[in-house]
Amino acid sequence: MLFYIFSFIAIFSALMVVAMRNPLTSALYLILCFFALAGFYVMLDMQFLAAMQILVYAGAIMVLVVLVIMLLNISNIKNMKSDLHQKIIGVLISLILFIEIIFYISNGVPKKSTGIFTEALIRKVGNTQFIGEFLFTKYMLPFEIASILLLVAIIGAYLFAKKKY
Amino acid sequence: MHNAPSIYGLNFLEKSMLSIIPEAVIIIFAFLVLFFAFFEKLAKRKNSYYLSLIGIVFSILYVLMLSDRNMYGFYGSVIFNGFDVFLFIAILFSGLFTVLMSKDYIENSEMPAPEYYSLVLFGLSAMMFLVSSNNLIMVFLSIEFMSICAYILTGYIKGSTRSTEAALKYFVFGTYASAFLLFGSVFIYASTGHLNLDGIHYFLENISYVGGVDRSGGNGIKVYISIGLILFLVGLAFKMSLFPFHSWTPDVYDGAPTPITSFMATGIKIAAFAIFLRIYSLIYNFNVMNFNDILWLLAVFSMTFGNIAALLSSNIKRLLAYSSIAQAGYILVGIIGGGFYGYSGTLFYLLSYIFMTAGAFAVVIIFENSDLISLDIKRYSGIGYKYPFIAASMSFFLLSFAGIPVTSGFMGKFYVFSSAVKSGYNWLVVIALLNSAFAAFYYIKIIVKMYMPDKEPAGASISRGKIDEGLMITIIICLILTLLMGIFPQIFINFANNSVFSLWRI
Amino acid sequence: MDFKILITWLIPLFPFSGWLLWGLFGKYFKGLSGYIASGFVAVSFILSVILFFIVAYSHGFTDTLYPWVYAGIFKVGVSAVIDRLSVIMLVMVTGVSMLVHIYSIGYMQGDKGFSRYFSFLNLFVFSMIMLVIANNLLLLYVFWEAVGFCSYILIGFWYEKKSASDAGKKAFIVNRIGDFGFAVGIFLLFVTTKTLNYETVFTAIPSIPAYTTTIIALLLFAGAVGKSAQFPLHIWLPDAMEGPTPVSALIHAATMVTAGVYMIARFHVIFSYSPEASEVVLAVGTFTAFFAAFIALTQFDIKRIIAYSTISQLGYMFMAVGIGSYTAGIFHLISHAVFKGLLFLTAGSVMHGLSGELDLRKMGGLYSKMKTTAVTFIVGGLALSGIPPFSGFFSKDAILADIYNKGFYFAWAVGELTALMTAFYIFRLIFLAFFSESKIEAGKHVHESPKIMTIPMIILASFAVIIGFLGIPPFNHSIFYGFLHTDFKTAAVFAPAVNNAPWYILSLISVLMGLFGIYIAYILYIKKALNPEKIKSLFKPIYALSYNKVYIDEIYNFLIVKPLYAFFDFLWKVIDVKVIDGAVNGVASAFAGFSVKARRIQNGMLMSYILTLSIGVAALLFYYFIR
Amino acid sequence: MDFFIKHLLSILIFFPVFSIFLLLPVNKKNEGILRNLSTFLSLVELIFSLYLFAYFKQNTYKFQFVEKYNWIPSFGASYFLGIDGVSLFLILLTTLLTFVSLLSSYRYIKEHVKEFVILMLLLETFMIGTFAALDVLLFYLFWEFMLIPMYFIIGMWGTGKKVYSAVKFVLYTLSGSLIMLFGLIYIFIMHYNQTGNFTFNILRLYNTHISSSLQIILFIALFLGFAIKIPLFPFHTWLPDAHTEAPTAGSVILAGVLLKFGVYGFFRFAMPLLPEAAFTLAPFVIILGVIGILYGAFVSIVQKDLKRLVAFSSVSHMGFIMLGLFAMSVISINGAVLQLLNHGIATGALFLFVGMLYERMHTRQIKDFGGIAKKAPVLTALFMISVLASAGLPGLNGFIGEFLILIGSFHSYPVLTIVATSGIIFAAVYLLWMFQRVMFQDITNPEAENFEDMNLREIITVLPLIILMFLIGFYPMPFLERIDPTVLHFVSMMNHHNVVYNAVKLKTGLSNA
Amino acid sequence: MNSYLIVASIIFCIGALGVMIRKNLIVIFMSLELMFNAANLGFVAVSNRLNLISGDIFVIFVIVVAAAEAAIALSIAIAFYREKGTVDIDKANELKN
Repeated sequence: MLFYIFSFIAIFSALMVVAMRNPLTSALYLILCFFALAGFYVMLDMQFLAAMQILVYAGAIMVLVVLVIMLLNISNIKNMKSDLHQKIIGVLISLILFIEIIFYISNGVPKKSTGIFTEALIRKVGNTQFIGEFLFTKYMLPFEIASILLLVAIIGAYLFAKKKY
Repeated sequence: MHNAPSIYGLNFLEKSMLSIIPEAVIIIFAFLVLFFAFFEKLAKRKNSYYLSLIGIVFSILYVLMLSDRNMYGFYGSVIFNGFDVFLFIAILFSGLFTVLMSKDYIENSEMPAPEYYSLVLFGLSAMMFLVSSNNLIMVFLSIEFMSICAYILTGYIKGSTRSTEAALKYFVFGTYASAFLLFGSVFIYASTGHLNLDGIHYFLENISYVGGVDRSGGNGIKVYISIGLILFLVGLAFKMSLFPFHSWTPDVYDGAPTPITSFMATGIKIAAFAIFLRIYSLIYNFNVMNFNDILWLLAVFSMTFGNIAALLSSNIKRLLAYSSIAQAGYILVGIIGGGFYGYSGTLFYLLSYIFMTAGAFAVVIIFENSDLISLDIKRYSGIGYKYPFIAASMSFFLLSFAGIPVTSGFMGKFYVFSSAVKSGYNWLVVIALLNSAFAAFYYIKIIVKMYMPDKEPAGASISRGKIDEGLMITIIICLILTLLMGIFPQIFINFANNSVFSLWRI
Repeated sequence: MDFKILITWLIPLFPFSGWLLWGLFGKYFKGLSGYIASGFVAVSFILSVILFFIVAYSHGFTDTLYPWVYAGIFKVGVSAVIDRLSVIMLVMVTGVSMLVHIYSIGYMQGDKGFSRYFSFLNLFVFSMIMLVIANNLLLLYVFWEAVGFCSYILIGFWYEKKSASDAGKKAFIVNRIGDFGFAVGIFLLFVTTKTLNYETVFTAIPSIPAYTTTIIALLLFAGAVGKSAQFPLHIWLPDAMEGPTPVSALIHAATMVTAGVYMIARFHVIFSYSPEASEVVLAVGTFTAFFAAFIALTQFDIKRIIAYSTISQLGYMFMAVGIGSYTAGIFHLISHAVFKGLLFLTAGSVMHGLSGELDLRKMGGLYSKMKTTAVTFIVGGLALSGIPPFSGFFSKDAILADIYNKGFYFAWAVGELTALMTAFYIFRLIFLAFFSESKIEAGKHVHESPKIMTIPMIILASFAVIIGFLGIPPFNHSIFYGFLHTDFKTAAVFAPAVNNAPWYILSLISVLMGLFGIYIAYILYIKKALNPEKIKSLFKPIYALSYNKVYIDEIYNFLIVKPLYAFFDFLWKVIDVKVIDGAVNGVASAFAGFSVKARRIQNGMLMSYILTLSIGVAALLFYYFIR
Repeated sequence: MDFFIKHLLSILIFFPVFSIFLLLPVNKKNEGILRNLSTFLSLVELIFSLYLFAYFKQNTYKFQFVEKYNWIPSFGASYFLGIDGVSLFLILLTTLLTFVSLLSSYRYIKEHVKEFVILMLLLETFMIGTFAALDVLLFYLFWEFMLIPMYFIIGMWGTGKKVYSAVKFVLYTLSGSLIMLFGLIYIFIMHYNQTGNFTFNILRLYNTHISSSLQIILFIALFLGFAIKIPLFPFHTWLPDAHTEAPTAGSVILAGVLLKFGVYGFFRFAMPLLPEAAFTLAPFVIILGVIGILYGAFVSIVQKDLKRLVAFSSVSHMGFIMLGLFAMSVISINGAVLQLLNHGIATGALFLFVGMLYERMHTRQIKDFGGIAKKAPVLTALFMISVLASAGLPGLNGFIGEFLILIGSFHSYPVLTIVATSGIIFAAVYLLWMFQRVMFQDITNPEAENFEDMNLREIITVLPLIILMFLIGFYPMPFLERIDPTVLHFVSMMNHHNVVYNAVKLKTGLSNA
Repeated sequence: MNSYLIVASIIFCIGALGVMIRKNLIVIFMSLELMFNAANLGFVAVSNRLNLISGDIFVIFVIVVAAAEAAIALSIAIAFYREKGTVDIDKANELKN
């Protein structure tokens, strides 16, 4: 039941994100969508991820987005004439994609569960602890790389946003 | 599966560090270079340039030192073996050329040097991580890392709308593609339950050896894995700029600063092909599904489209971009040919491709200056007599692209094509040969311009007084290696063979 | 090296070296070259006379100088056959050439191409000698074409004149057409007998199927037709008169044109084993003899008249070899060489006297002004028209008699008629040129030719008188027959004598014919008993036909040359440029078109790029969707 | 000396490269030194190549002067050189013509002399290499790179639509040879699949067993490559353009040597590698050849441009050669090989003379000439000799070759041979007509009034060719006795294959009776 | 789990649609974020179903990358806006053919 509510919210808001003409509105819908996804995570016993989702996405990224929208104040719609037949093609293609993916999913069977991290175990130990352990043992290197990646991103942002050297 | 060969008396972390020394060196130097940005007077001078050169050279040395090692690091999230050795060398060479080319270019359009070089170095490290990554997380992460560096560098020229636009297009397109890659890896994960490449490999081995029907899933798994692999392929094909995922290539190559264009054309492409080769050899070529006919289509379309589009284009950078699409198609022929022979052919071709491309772009930089006209082929008319050496080497690189003998291009083409014939893809080879026949036209068109100007030479001249020695060095190295690989390919072939051996040895 | 072999190879060597000398260093010799060249030819004449007696009193022989072309089973050497036939030909060739050389010294005096002329003349003599003594078909073919080349270069000697160079080219090409057949004949011969040496070929001939022999013979005869200017390839000979007159005397009367007859006589085995082919030879000969004489009736250019008479006389020779009486043919060949050479030389001296005038209508009354020329000319004319005791009488008579006795009555009749016409046209020429009142335009100073020209004429004239007596006693008892027929023993007898009319009747008929022709000419042009113009108008169409050489040239031009040329032009302008080359360029432009379309995809719109990518993904997924 | 003889082929191949390095330091400005030095070096090369002739062992078909070193072991490619009677003379022709054309271009090439001589020497290297290589990959390497110097020579020093012609030349031949490359690779791989090891050694590849149907396909692939080079009708269209626009030296090399590669390729690769296909397709090839003979002759008759005329005449001559080669009789192939030389000599000479005329009159239109003979007797005489040699006049070289070809082919293809023989008539027509219009008649063009005769250099340039014309015409044995064993072996090899093939066909009931 | 994947793919396709049809750079960026999140959902669902943890780790990295991309994207947007005065990507049409 809960699943359906969340999925309805998620899909609806996602559609809205695409459909709304005003970027600000779509931003807000996106945040809503993120909340719905966070709900999913909680349902799947990943409270930590849910928190991350809220904090990073809804918190950091979307705020940034909204800020930029304000900054450039493009919220009042510039007349971006969007030609119709491109829209049609886009819708068509995404529909086709969707149908195909659905076809694959419905025909395919995922692997049988072999992992040890059963919900019980995760509940007992706590997902945060597992994630932490893995992040700092097995996925140490990606973690480091991610940090450098962020640094680079900062440099990039700084270089781009700067008016002139 | 963490049965890395034991390295004498080192603890785990040291072992792991050992396996990523080359990347680490590069990153350290990148930080050093970046460090200079904070001090005005250091930044002014050429330090960052030389420092990054030193870093690359060091890294190359380390790679050579470790060349006989074969080890896992960080719980198998990275591998280091002969395969990586070969590709590290290749990638580092492309980085070296990029740096060498950049000095002159940066001076012209006064851009802040340190950040630039550090970004190049970061990009290099990202590529190396990508090549040696053994884990879908690593793959995704390093692809993104690489791409972000590329985005920034592409849009690096301030106040040039072209550059910004290129960055924009590259960004949107790239992120869109990597979203597909991500979504694809979801399905791979769902079907195999592994993120480690070799884990996936073993899993697929099991199901494919029992006729695709195993205790878990059976054909259903095949369906899953196939969609996953297709979507994953999209993400990589974008980097390899294969038709129809190529469309960003001409614009981005055109808009980006030329050294970066060369960087993308060589380094990023090589890295993408390398990881594709690794994943392909590990995963795709199980009879989960026959991927060769998809690749067949991609290869044929890429080379045909690239060549045909290049025929009439008058902008040298776009022309080279189109030709790089075509070249990607040729390289793919080797992968399709498959087997030991085909893979080593592919690696050989990749190596030769670096040298010719870098050389050609170096020449482009020489004759480029701020105005757009400088990219028009017309501007090359008559330089054959003004700058005989440069023109001669340019023609040599172009002939190598065209696959005329005595150049490395011919040997590479011959290698991959014969591998394709070996595994029975005759039509593919015929198409490829016809392609390279009429592709010769636009390469020769440039030579015509250089040596046989229809009227008096249009007076193309080097915008600044003298030719930068970095460019000269690049051209000379590329020239020598292109010639060497064309005449005495055996050493390089052995090199490639070794790396393919260790690719098998996973 | 054996003496006779040495001689054999010295004979061609002298003219050959002469050619090299004048060809390379001609300009240092100036006038001298003429004398030395004549000396060279004289030497080889003497040598051939010696050889003649050697062979006459011993037997023939063959010798190989060096291996020439060895490829697989194809083995051919440069080798000579010296038998009675070839020595006779040698003596004739070298003798006439010697006289012509001497004559030419005077005739070509002061021409800027003097030494060039003699070098080519020497080359011709060399080639002719080699042709005569060649011992295999390849060598024969080589010099067969070489003499053709010499005639080409000598006809076009005054190359500034377009007509001259045209005539040379025409001669060469028409000869090539004949040689084409000749070559194919050689191929067939080689394929059937696996060899090209005379004796081996001849020994093989009787054992190969008759129709093959016939085909070979006909193909070889095609070469003869071209070389000896028989119908329908006769067209080049009249034009060949553009060349210097001594050349016409030597090449186009005495030696080269008779090569065809010589060839058939040499290959008598092949021809005699194929009666059909011989029939064809006879028919062509007969027709040509009549046809050429018919044209000669009305011409006004003296050299052309003599040229047509040459064609006609060659027709006689072919009639002879066509019925298998080879000795008669060769006999007429020899005597014809003498008197026809004489006629040409004298004609040349007439031209010389009139400073290049050739038109009968601008001559007349020359007898008083140039006696030697006139007398010698008349001797030649009598010989040609077969009046005893001149040589022409014996030789032609032998032929006609043989034809009659072998029962080819129609051919015989035509022959006799031709004899009449011959006598008429040659005496028409004589009367108009030498006797009737002078029509030479004023101010032209007519003079007798210098000694160096007249002496050869006189010598030839005397030969024209005496040489005929080799032909007595008549038929197969004559000296000449006795000497030569040993060479023709190998010939198969395919046309036996069906009746032997007594020789004096036949001779009488032909003599009467000759005299009658002379008489007609006399009443027409001396007595003016009846006006030529009247007759002309009486037989208007026939006259026109004869006067315009039966329009052969025009017909060829209209039927062959023009259509071919148009066809070639079509090939070039349409097939090559439009179709073949157009296809190539079409492909190129097609690719250019694709390129424009392909680059339209790269329209710079990010949206469309994204769309292409998504379409690509959808397509890839769909690809597996369907399988 | 011993070393010299042992490595003569390598020396011949790399001496021009060495001479290039000698030339590089010379300053562009002093062209005199460049010209003389390069000519001298090519003369030295020519003399070296004469050693080849001197030390060549007759009456054996075995390859001589063999050198074999590993090159690319992992492809089984080796640096494998060697010559037999056929390639011997082609190499001699190459060195001779290179010398001649360098000597001939003193006056024609006015600018970029340095580049020109360097390219010519480079070209020589690759031409000799192509003839000497017995390793398919090595052969292909030389074969295809050869295009590039030629392309530069046409494009940089040509006239008129030079760029168009050069590009057309390169693209056309390139596409042909790439198809050929596919065929070669395929055979290479097949040999690998049968024996399990890679080799490009042509002698080993001869033993590859290929099914007859496959042979046809592969033969067509190779055929395209070689036929375009020859060029066989209807692939000839690049030739007239290239010839017409190329500088004299370029035309000489192009006609004299480059066209030979196609025939040589058939002789060395296509036919022995794919004998059954060769036998099956021989009639078609011969028909194309015969069409080429007549077509070339016909089209040359109506040409207005001297060089174009000569170019089409070579189409006709190459037709003869193909006829001889594919008639597969010892005699005809002997003739064909000899005719390769003859065509090189005669046509080369013709191009030299056309070049001289062009240098003096600055036109190639036949109508602009006339009456040259009066002004230049020497030129006329030598020109006429070459014209007649090309027209196949007996006593000159052209005749021997053509006659052998025709008499050899007559046995197996009588009708076609007769048709081909008719070509000699038309050859006479177009050549003599051209000669008459150019040299004879009266002077129409005022420029011809001050037409100077050949100078000593020019005479020296053509003299070797003229001498060879007479030599081969009067005494071809030195050539034939070296060619004959090779050809004999070739034919027996082909026939052996064919016999085996027929036997197999009978056994397997494949005989298409 | 399939149901989760279906939802994920729906969201993914909607994101793709957004990228394909919208012209506003910011909105396009948001659609890209949607696609990433769809993937995230998939990962979480799968790792939950297979009782694995690595999927969740992947999600964390994806979030990190998304943040980095956000920084880049927005700065590019600003730069672009500064030059063109708009964020309409159809105005990015200098580079063509």
